[in-house]
Amino acid sequence: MNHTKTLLLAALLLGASAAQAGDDYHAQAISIIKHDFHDKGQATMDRLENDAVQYVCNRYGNNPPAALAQMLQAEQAATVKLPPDGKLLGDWKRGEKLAQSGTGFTWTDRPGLPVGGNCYNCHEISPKEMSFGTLGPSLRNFAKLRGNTPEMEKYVYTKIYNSKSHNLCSPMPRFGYIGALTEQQIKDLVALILDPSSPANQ
Amino acid sequence: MDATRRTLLKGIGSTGVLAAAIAAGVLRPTRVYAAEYNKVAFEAKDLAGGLKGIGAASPVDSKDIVLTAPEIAENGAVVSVTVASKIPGTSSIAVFVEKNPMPLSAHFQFLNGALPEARVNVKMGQTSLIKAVAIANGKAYVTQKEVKVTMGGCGG
Amino acid sequence: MRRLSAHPDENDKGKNMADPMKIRATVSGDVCEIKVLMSHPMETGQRKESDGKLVPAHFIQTFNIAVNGKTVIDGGCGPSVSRNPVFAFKVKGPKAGDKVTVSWVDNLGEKRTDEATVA
Amino acid sequence: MRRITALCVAAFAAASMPQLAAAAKTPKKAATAASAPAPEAKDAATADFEKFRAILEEDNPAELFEAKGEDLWKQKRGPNKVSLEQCDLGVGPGVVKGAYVQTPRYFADADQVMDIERRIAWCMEKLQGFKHEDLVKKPFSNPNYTPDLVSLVTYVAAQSRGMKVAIPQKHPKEIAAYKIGAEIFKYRAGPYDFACATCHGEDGRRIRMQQLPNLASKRDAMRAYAGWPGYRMTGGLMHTLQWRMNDCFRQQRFPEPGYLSDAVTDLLTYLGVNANGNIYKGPGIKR
Repeated sequence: MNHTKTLLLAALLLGASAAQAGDDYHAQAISIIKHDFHDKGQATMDRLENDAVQYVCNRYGNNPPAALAQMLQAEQAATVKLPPDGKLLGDWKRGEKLAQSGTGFTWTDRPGLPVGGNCYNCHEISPKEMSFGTLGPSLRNFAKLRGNTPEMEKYVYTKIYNSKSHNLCSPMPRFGYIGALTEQQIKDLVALILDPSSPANQ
Repeated sequence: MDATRRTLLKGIGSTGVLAAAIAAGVLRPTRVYAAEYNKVAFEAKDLAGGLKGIGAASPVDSKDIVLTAPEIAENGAVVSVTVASKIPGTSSIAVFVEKNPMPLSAHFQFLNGALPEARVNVKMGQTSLIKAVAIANGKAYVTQKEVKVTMGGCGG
Repeated sequence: MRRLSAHPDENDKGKNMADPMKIRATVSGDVCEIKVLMSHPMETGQRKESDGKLVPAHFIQTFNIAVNGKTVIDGGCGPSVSRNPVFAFKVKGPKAGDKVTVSWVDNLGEKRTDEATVA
Repeated sequence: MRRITALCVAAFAAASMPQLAAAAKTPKKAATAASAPAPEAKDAATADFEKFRAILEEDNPAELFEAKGEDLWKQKRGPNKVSLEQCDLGVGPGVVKGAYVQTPRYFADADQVMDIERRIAWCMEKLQGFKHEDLVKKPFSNPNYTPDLVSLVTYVAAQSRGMKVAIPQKHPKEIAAYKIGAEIFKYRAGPYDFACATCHGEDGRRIRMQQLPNLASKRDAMRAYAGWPGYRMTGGLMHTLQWRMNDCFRQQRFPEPGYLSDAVTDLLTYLGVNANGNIYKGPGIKR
């Protein structure tokens, strides 16, 4: 799309939408949040600003029109940096440790310390860990059920790196894109899910 | 003062003189016991030391001790443990968490009509066996149950 | 007993722990259930503050429950009894109106005694 | 590039072009992930927790704080040396019974919707003469300290035991508080793209072993509303709903919401009104 045209269109439509009554409480909510919240530790006020993905998911109650979703998903997919060495499978043991940890990014976490993968908060993975969340799908036997081809490795790596490249309003964080997890850490998590010797596939 | 009570006091270790004083009627037993903390048993770093400390060095397995505790603790900081002994003459009950740094959690002595039954909340650092020991007529009995402690909350 | 301070911040720093116990003694049939809630930090000596400093051990070591002055329970505790301990016992004999007295002593020598009436 | 996309998005968002409207009719379900969610049937672990819930509730140390709160309520305190017994919690001056289950509500004297904690703080300020700064300085319990407001809320809440939740939605400001609360609940932001609704918007989900109430549904909203103020086993501390909202935002990786702020009151209005009609069982015990 031509950028100049888009900008013009945007300006026009933004002006029009501001008058919509349905948005009133939404707008009030945002201004109340911005007034009533404050910086604490590393959790600063700029976190309340929306990027494009958040804006659209908020605007459409996580159900964006398909055309819009596809456009933004493609943009998110373009942010994914695959490892230059082409190896996507790390060490599942390190991955398991990382999957257990739920730390990082809160106002009580010291900035600069390693961030956890948060995986067990939402997913079942290894049968040895019975304390798992159910916000996300079970990843147990993932490789057994879905294979561990290079394509699957790439899919899992991409999903962890930027979950929004597959499903725009996925509840899952964009761990690589936001710099929470390093390339090596994501490889270790890919191994936890896809390595045949990982407990997840036992 | 009955034989059971003497046995229990013997287990405390440093109370020989006090026990003699009680026997001689110089001191009232309840006051002595309340003031006297069984340091040896409570500070023992392993189960064997704790058991020895309360005079229950080699307890016999018994089905007559009913130990109620969860399979999985919702939170290791508060694990509700109920112990009831059906062994006649039970004079005291102790609760141990095997894998805690100091396994003995609590020890209750029943007097003057108290039934041999107790409920207490204990902390558990990790998945462990809980052992309930009953002492009756100088003999020690035990039963056990494993309680799992899991990660909870958001882990942050 | 320590009075609650007028200034909201004055009761800071661990000194507000010796609050009253909650004692409940209820008779059903010939058995009286005695439940005691104690306000106590039960610090193990192994917990660390956010600055990494160890919090010193502070826990109830012994307690005593008496009905009309006669001891029914003598208890000993290690630091692994939960914070704000709860104990429940059953005693044969007490009647409504009898007096239940509970006292505890902790490892720092702090003490507290409270009373309740059997209902 | 990012900036342009954002504007482009805004254009889409506001558009009513036919092709987009058509696209919107066949929405992709947001939660659709790699495969089907794990079964949410009540597992053995949850059933076991529930078995011991009754004992934990029976032995709840929250009673200690309830007693302390009663003492604080009745004592003459503060620079003005008066008790809180003339404080109007919305059901008449000095009436405590039923107040907890009917807040947040609009208070004409403050021209504001207030939740119970905010209202008690208001009374401590206006009646007893405490300074606002002192009341909000250290609002949450820690191992060495339980704020007086926490004990007071626990006492007041306990006086609504067995009563029906009936939070009013009459005054325009009460209605606005609910609607704004609903919007705050859904608002996604922060490094993890989380909203309250990310974890609390569906039935039967868990984080680790912890059941997550769906705050948008009547039954689950009550599960969340119930048991607060609550004695939290983690740390052995008494906490109120003000704390619960604060710590959820911490986990949400948001900046901190102001204590006793409109944002929190609005969220509590949303939660409370969704729980309307259910019986409140009094202060509880939480994991």
